[in-house]
Amino acid sequence: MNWLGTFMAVLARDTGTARRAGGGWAQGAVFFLLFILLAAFAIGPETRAQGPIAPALVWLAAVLASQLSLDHLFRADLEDGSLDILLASGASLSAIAAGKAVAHWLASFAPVTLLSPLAALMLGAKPETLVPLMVSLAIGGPAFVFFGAMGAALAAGRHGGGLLVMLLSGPLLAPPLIFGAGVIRAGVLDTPDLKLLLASTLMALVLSPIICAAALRVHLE
Amino acid sequence: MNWLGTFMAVLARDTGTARRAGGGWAQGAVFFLLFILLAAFAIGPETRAQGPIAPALVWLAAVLASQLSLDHLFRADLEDGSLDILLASGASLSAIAAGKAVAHWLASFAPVTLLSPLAALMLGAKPETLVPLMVSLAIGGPAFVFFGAMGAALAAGRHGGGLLVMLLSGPLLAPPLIFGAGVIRAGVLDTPDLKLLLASTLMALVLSPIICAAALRVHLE
Amino acid sequence: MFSYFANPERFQNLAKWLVPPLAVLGLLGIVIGFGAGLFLTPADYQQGDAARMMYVHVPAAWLSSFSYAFLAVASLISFVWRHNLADAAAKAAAPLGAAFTFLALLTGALWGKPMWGAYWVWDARLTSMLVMFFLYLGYMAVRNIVPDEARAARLAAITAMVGAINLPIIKFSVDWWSSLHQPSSVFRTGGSAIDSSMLWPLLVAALGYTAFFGWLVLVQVQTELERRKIARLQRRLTGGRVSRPENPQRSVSDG
Amino acid sequence: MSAASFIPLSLRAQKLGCDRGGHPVFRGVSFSLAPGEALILRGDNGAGKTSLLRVIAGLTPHCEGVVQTREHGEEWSNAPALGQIAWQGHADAHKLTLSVRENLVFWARIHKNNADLETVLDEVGISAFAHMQTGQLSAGQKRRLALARLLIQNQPIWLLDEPTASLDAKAAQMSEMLTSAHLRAGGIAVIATHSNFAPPGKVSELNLVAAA
Amino acid sequence: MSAASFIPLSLRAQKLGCDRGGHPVFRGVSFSLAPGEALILRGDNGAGKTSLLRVIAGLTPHCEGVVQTREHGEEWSNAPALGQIAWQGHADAHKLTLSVRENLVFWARIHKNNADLETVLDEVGISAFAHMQTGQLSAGQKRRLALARLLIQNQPIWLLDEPTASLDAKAAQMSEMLTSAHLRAGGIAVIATHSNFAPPGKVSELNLVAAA
Ligand code: HEM
Ligand SMILES: Nc1ncnc2c1ncn2[C@@H]1O[C@H](COP(=O)(O)OP(=O)(O)OP(=O)(O)O)[C@@H](O)[C@H]1O
Ligand SMILES: Nc1ncnc2c1ncn2[C@@H]1O[C@H](COP(=O)(O)OP(=O)(O)OP(=O)(O)O)[C@@H](O)[C@H]1O
Ligand SMILES: [Mg+2]
Ligand SMILES: [Mg+2]
Repeated sequence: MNWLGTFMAVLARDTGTARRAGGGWAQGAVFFLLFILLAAFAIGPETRAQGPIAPALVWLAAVLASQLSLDHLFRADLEDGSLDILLASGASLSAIAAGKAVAHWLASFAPVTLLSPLAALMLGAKPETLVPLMVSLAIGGPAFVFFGAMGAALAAGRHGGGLLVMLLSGPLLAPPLIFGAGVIRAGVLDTPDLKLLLASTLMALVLSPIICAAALRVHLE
Repeated sequence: MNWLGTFMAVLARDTGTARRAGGGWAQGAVFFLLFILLAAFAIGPETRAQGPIAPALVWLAAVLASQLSLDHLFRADLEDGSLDILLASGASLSAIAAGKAVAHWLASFAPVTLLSPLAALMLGAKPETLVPLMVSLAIGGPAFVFFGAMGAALAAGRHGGGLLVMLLSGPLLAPPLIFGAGVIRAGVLDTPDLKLLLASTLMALVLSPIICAAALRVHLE
Repeated sequence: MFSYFANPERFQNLAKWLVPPLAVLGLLGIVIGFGAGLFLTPADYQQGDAARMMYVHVPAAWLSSFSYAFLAVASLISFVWRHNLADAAAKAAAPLGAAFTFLALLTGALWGKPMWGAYWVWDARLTSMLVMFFLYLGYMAVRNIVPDEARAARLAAITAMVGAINLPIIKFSVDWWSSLHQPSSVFRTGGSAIDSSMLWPLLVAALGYTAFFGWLVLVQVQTELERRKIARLQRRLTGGRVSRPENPQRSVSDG
Repeated sequence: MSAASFIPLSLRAQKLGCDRGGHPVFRGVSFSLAPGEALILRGDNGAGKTSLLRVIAGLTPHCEGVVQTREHGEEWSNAPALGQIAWQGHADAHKLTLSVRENLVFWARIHKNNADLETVLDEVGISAFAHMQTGQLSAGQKRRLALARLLIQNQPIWLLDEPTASLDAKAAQMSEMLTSAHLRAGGIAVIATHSNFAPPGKVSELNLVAAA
Repeated sequence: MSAASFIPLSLRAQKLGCDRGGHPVFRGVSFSLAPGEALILRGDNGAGKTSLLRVIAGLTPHCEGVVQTREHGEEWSNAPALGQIAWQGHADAHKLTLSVRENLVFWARIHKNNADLETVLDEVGISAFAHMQTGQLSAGQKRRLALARLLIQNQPIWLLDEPTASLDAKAAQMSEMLTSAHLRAGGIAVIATHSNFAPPGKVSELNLVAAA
């Protein structure tokens, strides 16, 4: 039973279920595009013309898309007994958590990152803002998913639910969000904000699996 | 077995589970506030000052909050066998669907409607825009929940999932969204858009339970 | 009326007769309509040669709505009367409709750049057209994602019927909201407002598109019916799971 | 439990056939049950017991034959018996976050049954857990709650899928006794089981045979 | 099935006690199992069988006593036996949208077992359904798939909670035989059951009685 093997097996399985569950893999992307569509309507042409808001909206949409149905990340495995079996057989909980988070990132955030320039253009962004937008999404994305996963794990029990996820991950999401928004507002890659964003992501990647494992173990008891 | 009795029983039960499941009742409101908070960050002070965008963003946040975890509306009842029992015992499926949708509205949209003026002020909206905003949310809200429920019912099977919900309810949500945005942009209550918004809501209230019932019956087959 | 064609035999016979003329009509109509539009008609006095986009765009836009109406009606029939043929027709119409919609969106966007200075504006007609494109995608997604064919058909039919709400919105959107897009000028109360030299190629092209649509739908329904027949026969021959040909007919005995 | 207050029904099936996922599951199933009679379905895993119960309940469409019910002295009617059926499937259908009592209250409201719920809970032996969260019950306690729901539903036709699963010997016997009481009150029951469930009364058996 | 390749273990519990939800469930449970021995847990609904299994697996903390394991010739070690346990609970733990085969592949990857899955599926009698969606299986077929997982997991300690639930007579016997083979290969099994599950071999029984 090694860490990497468990990680890969969980990643493969969760990618499979996401694909099966009626295209869960596209869910993030569709929400994202819907958001952009609705935003375009709701805001109206006059305001939209004011360029700077476009990348900010795209950034916001992407972050929200990454949190979509994140509260169910661990629920199914907990309720159908899979986690019991995995744990009893000695599989590493942090490998499981990491595998699930990466699968979620692949399903919800990777497509969004790719679609972001298109979305920004649809909202009337200036071409030169596209690169900072995409780079900050690519770098910051994992932070949102992994911090979000921590909230999901803490709230996964029968009594958890969306409220907890939001309350718990809200504060965690704020720093990367601020840094990312900073990058976008600056409109260039060479800002301290980008480094801080990268630091947030690294921190999330390291911390999240450990915290998730601890939280899940409590739920199982 | 009458329609109203079934409706009331389902409404009461679903309100109960929403309250129990870790504050599902507050989920919509928390998402909504989080959205506003993130929006304030992501958009930054310069752009925010430009008044007209505030009510539009609030409107967008409310609509998105109403769709949150809507894809799970019928899933649990379908999977745990409750729907089998209800159907076999002759309960009206449309009463069940209506009860569930109203419970969801109570949990996700009613608090948002109440919070909307606060949120708009936070984003720097002008005071005179608050009344049209709240009225259009109060009138349009049920349309979003009930149209969204139709998508949820169609996608409730084991193979449905978020993608389908979005693809199916996105097109339906567009008209009330346009009308509502129209009311807000006009900034007054006396617009044709408000009447059209009301018409959308009435249509949703009538159509949705019927369509949901038809879709759920197909899933049970 | 459709109960008369409910019989697959009768349908197959009819289809055999209809397919060749529809094919010819469709191809000819499109060629003549486009040709006349591109070479015979004068350039628009306001829009110049860009206006020639019209001969592709307008019929595609019309046909996308027409296909949706067809899809919705076929879905209604297949849902209420559990009608095999109508379901096959709906299944065939969806990708065609999606293609027409895409064509209208694409040509419209290309046309928009010279006319309005932008490929895309968020205006009611354009958006409802985009929404219709999503509806087609949703319909096809339901059919693909749900593995059980009968169930997929019924769910997809509901989707199509619900989406029909969108049709009047497209039609009237330009009147309801002030829009950059042209209001209806061909089909409107009080007669056509387009010069006849531009109108006739347009109508010929539209006729061609329609025949083309009918041709492809018929052909696909034919093959779909064949496929279902073969699947039925296969099941009857093997008497159960194809993967377990050794299964005899499941039997039941009173204990 | 309030005394049974339903109108007794007869139930019959003729040459019933059913496909699932495009493959035939069973063919030519016929039976007939008068008020007070029960039918036990037996058969290997995958023989089609659950499918047959679903067809009788009208939950799954059948492809051949008919299911009919009739009130005493009336004609056989082809409609599925929806509205006269109490269904107990493989799944318990409890909301795990609600209390035991709240789960039962829901069904009592659906069926407009104002019986005393404490009595019913006592009858199935879980009154001590009435205020506990349903998710905290043991497997057998959950199954007992499902049994309590059957009593609350108070319908003439019982369709039970492995009613004794997870039940201890005492509870299994209790479920036989409750079924038997239901039959005496003029009810009908169709029961799929792998154990030797045998409620006292007029009981026949049907063996579904899966080929394979 | 690939031949068992685990290191045989002994398992013992001394004066074990467990609370759930603040109430005592059982007290003073002791047993000792050498390689090749099985223990059958019996008791009424709510007696604490599932809780005891969870305590042994280390899934639920206990409040009194110790659970210990030991390899041949080594000392008893107090750590929970995590990593040497194959668990089969009340729930099947299948992903219903994946195919039968895909579900099994997952567990084979987790356990780095490259046994031939077709053989395993055949052994439990569901090879004909390998490509079907797991959600479409009958209840007993799902339970058979859980049995296949046990074989794939290939661990020295089996903890089974009502292994024969939903199984037909043939499959129930098969699960006895598989357990017996596991014992012969030097494995250990603790089995909670309400039926007369009796794998040939060295089998003892423990009757749990709900505390207080
Ligand atoms: C992506 C952008 C566009 C979309 C989605 C679109 C959509 C449509 C639709 C749905 C119709 C059918 C209307 C009906 O049957 O009532 C139509 C017709 C038409 N469109 Fe567009 N359009 C687009 C861009 C344009 C542009 C840029 C022009 C030229 C300035 C244009 C000119 C026309 C004309 C002349 C008609 C015929 C109207 C009539 O006679 O009924 N469209 N378009
Ligand atoms: N998570 C929990 N929280 C609180 N109490 C619990 C919890 N799980 C079980 N219990 C209680 O502990 C007792 C023992 O439950 P357990 O599931 O171990 O019984 P069991 O012997 O397996 O019963 P069954 O035969 O019905 O499966 C029961 O009274 C149950 O209500
Ligand atoms: N939704 C479905 N789609 C496709 N096939 C199905 C579906 N449900 C059941 N089947 C198949 O139909 C057959 C009969 O299943 P059914 O559940 O009726 O069996 P059963 O007699 O209840 O078995 P068990 O004793 O295991 O509960 C099985 O082979 C099963 O795989
Ligand atoms: Mg069954
Ligand atoms: Mg138990």
